[in-house]
Amino acid sequence: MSEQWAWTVETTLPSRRGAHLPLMDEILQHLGELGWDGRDYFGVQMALEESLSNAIRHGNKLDDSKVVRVECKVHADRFWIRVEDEGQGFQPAEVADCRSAEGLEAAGGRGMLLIEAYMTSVEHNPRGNCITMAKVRGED
Amino acid sequence: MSEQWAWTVETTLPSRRGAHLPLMDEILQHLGELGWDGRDYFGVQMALEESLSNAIRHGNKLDDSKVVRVECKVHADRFWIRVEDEGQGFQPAEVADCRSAEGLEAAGGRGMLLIEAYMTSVEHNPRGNCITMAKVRGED
Amino acid sequence: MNTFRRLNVNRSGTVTVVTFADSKIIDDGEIQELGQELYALVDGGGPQKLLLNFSSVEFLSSAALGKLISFEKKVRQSKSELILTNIRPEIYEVFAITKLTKLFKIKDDEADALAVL
Amino acid sequence: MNTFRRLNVNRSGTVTVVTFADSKIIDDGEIQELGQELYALVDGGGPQKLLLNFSSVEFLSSAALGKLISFEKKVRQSKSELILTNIRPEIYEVFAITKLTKLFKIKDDEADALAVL
Ligand SMILES: Nc1ncnc2c1ncn2[C@@H]1O[C@H](COP(=O)(O)OP(=O)(O)O)[C@@H](O)[C@H]1O
Ligand SMILES: Nc1ncnc2c1ncn2[C@@H]1O[C@H](COP(=O)(O)OP(=O)(O)O)[C@@H](O)[C@H]1O
Repeated sequence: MSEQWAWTVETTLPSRRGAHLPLMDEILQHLGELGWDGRDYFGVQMALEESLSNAIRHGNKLDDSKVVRVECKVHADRFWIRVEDEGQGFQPAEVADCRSAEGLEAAGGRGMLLIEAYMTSVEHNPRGNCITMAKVRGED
Repeated sequence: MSEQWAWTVETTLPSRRGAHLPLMDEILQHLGELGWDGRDYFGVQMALEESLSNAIRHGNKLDDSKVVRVECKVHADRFWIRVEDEGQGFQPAEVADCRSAEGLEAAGGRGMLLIEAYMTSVEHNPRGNCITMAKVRGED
Repeated sequence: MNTFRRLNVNRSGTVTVVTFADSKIIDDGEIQELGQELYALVDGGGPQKLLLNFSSVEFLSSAALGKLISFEKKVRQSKSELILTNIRPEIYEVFAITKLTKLFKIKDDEADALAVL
Repeated sequence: MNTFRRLNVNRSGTVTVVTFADSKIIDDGEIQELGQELYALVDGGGPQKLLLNFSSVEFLSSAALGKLISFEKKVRQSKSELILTNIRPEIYEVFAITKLTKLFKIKDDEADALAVL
């Protein structure tokens, strides 16, 4: 058992709207107890919401026979999470930039941008169905 | 990430009275959601309380510089936990039997007995500072 | 009678009927308090008839059992009588596993207990 | 005006002042409802002056941003005016990262907004 983390969790979520909210609350509760607050806490909240809801909606397409696998580790100054869905994956580089003049009014496309803004590191596997994110407290 | 478990957690607890109660609630909440109830749920509740409070009180002797390390995995029909303290350990075989005529009025000594009664398997490491317990739902 | 936080205490004829305020008896501080309040029931006064109704108790730790055992000793010392009632099956099994069914007098419900107290 | 569940709606002179009922705008069902309630503010009626006060909002997801963007389009179609106010620093950064500070007119507080509406 690693001493590097204060609390780690592994679980699967059903592919239903909102199925990620209890886990999100659980993770945020632990971060709060470890002293995370302000922009750091907010940024993790955003990354959790966007990555988990993407996996449920875009990845597993709300298909009840598919699950989202989550592994998450928290510490007073570090956060790490891996979210894997059973979808076809996607190529992040090919997503249109919603900050462009045309993109500005598009209803979607902001989740990945927000994740990149708040996380210290963001990686996808080659298939694109698994995102791994980490944040060092106080860093983007 | 293993698919065998619905939810797993790893964490450390400070060696303070009652420090294990939030983790206990968290684990029991997940078991409840997975359908555990009645004697099975009660038995896990007992094993959690007795093993965690033993690690805090007897193992780490409420020493604030020591932590209790916990790894726990839950599933609809299986429960597994490892609790490790930083104390000297003990030899379970040498604990007096509280069920004997003399032991009946002793204020302590019932925790291990209850753990054995409710868990399907119970193991200690040779030093005796680490207990590993498992329960199959519906089995002792 | 003092105001208690862990116990509810009532009279039924000559018998003191006690129920528990908590459904889970597990917190160390609460168990200490519970012990003090139980002891206060027999301290000082003469022999008493005591009925402990467990109907509200869903869980209790071995530390709580320890307090009940110490209380039982005090009850005997004060020449009082004690009967436990309304114990749920899960809790009864805890008494059975630890052989405390031998130490305590246990009845199904208050009526059964009052009939012999 | 209908009774709203996700919004609180008040009048200040000719301006409709809207606050949010939820501190976290994240639940899908609530976001749908929020959208419908916002749309109802401009549907049917003529040009309006609208002020969205974000003081109670501590978190909002990108799905909620999507709804606000669709609402802004409806506002323009109905030739209404919209100003957002009292946005917390964390939420303002979300608007900045996504460049929505370019799409929405934003003022510090209601007084500043009312002065130009
Ligand atoms: N887990 C995923 N599986 C498949 N496609 C995804 C996944 N996550 C994101 N995407 C794709 O990337 C696009 C951009 O995602 P995002 O920036 O979160 O915005 P939005 O969810 O609002 O569309 C999505 O529209 C989708 O096509
Ligand atoms: N983690 C531990 N480290 C050291 N000693 C322990 C530990 N767990 C149990 N023991 C020893 O075993 C004894 C019996 O424990 P238990 O059956 O739980 O009853 P109690 O805690 O009421 O004494 C304890 O009194 C203690 O001496």
